[in-house]
Amino acid sequence: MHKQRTNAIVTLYHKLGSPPSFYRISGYFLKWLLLLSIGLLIWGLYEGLVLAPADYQQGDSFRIIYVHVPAAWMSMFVYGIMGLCGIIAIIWRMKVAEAVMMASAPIGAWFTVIALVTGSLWGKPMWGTWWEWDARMTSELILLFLYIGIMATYSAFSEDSRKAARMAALIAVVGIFNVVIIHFSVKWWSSIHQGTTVSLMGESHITWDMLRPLLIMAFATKFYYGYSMLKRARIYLLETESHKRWVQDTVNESNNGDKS
Amino acid sequence: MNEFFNMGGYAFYVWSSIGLFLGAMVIDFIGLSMKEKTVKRNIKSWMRRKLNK
Amino acid sequence: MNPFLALVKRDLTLGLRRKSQIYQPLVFQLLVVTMFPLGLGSGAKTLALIAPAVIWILALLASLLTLDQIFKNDYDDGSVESYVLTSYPLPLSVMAKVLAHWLLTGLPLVLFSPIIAVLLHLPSSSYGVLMLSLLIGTPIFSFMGSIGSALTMSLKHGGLLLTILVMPLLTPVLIFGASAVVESSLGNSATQPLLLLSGLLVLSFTLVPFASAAAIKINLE
Amino acid sequence: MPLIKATDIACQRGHHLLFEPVSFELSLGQSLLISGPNGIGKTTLLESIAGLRTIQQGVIHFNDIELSKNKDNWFDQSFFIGHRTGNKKELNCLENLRSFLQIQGIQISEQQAEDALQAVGLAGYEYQFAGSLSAGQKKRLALARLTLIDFPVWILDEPFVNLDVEGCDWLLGILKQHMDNNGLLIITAHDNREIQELVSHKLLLESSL
Repeated sequence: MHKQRTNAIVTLYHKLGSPPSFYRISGYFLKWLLLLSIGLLIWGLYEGLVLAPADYQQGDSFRIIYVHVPAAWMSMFVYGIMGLCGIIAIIWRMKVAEAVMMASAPIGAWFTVIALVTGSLWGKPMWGTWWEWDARMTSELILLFLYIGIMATYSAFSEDSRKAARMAALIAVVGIFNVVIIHFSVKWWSSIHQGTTVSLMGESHITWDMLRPLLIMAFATKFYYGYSMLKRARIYLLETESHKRWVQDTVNESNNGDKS
Repeated sequence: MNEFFNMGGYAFYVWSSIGLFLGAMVIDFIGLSMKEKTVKRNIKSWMRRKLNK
Repeated sequence: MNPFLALVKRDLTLGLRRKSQIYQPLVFQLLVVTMFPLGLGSGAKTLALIAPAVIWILALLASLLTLDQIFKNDYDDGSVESYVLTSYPLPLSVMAKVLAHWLLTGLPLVLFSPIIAVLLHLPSSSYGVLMLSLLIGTPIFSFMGSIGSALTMSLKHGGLLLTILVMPLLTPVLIFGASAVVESSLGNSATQPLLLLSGLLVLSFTLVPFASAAAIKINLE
Repeated sequence: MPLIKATDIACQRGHHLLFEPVSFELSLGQSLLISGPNGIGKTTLLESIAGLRTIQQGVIHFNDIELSKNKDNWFDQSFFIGHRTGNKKELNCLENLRSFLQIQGIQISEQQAEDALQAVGLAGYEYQFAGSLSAGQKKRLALARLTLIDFPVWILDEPFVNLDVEGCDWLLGILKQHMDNNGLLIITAHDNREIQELVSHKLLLESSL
């Protein structure tokens, strides 16, 4: 007990684990996350669309990379977060983990959709077809199904949000194992059925001028995810704890602020 | 400037990609604000119901 | 009789008395297979070409029809309590349920597959590989389905949700299973996909009962 | 030392507490009647004690060990019959009785099962499918399990529902016998007066709102 009190990490864990303090602490970050992501988004898109040189093979169409790749990265990153929170939610029954997990699902699904559609928009000029069943696109599509499954499970049990979240958590955890297996099996499959793997990036050499905007965009999407997830998790906590004292105090406070 | 919007002939593909990306963010953002308003309104209404009891 | 065998025996008795669970998936397969040549315009070559995929997808769909029943009946009549409220480990009971389900629905699919194969003009040299791949693959359907069934057992209409949840998880099974048949119909060795399929079976055998047990416990709350 | 000691336990539906937290202590030979208005969560509480649900607030000690860490021991000594009877409609009465208990690791002979059916007034129904029984008979079939087990703790959720006068008398009889044999009983029964006199402890659930 005494040891716990001295350990800063454990204290932080317990603080973040309690809905009211999570709500309070996350409130400080929201504005900054949003501003940072908008700023980086503008900067990254400006560099990517205006400053970066055109690819010598793909021309200007390669600029789709600046939204496609960050979105694809995020779709997997967010799923990883969901799996992690799912494990915490199932084992330690931490409500905040449930909130973070369910708050990640919509934005993660959005990123997956963006990755899929922009991939298709990139594929048309490059491959001459809107859709190619290559390993990456196929796994991404199945990832979308997993996102949909998690959200569908949650809404199917909507009369008991606690149970719904834990059910969805289980799907997320099972899905984590499966994403890996699915990815490798699809890779194996496309290697025997297509002979050569088609790659969007091809052999082109990525210069620093081309890479920098990509990294900026990667950070921009990460910050936007942070904003969207925290905001949604806060709403989730307000909604599910609505009969508790701290929620009523919070709502009253914001009420006084809004009434101008 | 025209050249910039033309994107070397790939205007449709590039701009719809960017548009979708930004559109999704904006939809997500607006959806969040609306959800927050509804939830807070519902909680306030519930508190009034409790007060009147 | 230990609890494992008792549960298997009970479920087999129930399945044999209900019957519908056993023959309806097979009838479904036959019906769909009839549609294929009619829709494709009877080209024997096309049929043989798509046969491995069609047989495997049919096996998948036919299994999906019965998966929600693994736990749903037990939940509805309360007999799920008989194996939850006992010191006998729940994952083992899940395994018994899965075994019974496979014996009632998976095994008939395996035994029935040559008939489907004949109708689709699959080269007769691949029948062995087809049955072997289904023999390894259909238990994975039952295992994965037990997670979906445990998750949806308290829902009135959980069938569609179960399909959405389980189908993506079963893509690797379909990939390896159908590949094995394709390879053998081309005259190649099917060892690699069959081994990968066996690997999936071992994985689901060891991990899935725990996931299903967790799902049952969450669902009873 | 009490066998079961519950401290400030409460159940949730969704994120909201159902009733004010309750505490009780029970030793062998004692019994507890849980009552309260409809929808207060009697069944939820009973299922939580039985181990079907997890207790979200407070702790139960069984034999001085926390219940959640002592589950196997608890399951080996407690027997729960809920409002869903657990009978399979495609099995006949004998098969139902035997398979349910076998799945729990309890072996009974056909003769024992027949005697049990006789005791609950289902003699002559041995080979009738449970699906064709009336609601009261189904309840009797479920309660017949009580005569075949020797678990010290019985947890019964509304066992009198659907039973006729005779059935109620029979049930009261075996509950009394169970108490006399130093058994422990936790029960809900909203429509039975006589059980009120039988039990040693009573617990009234109150709304937490």
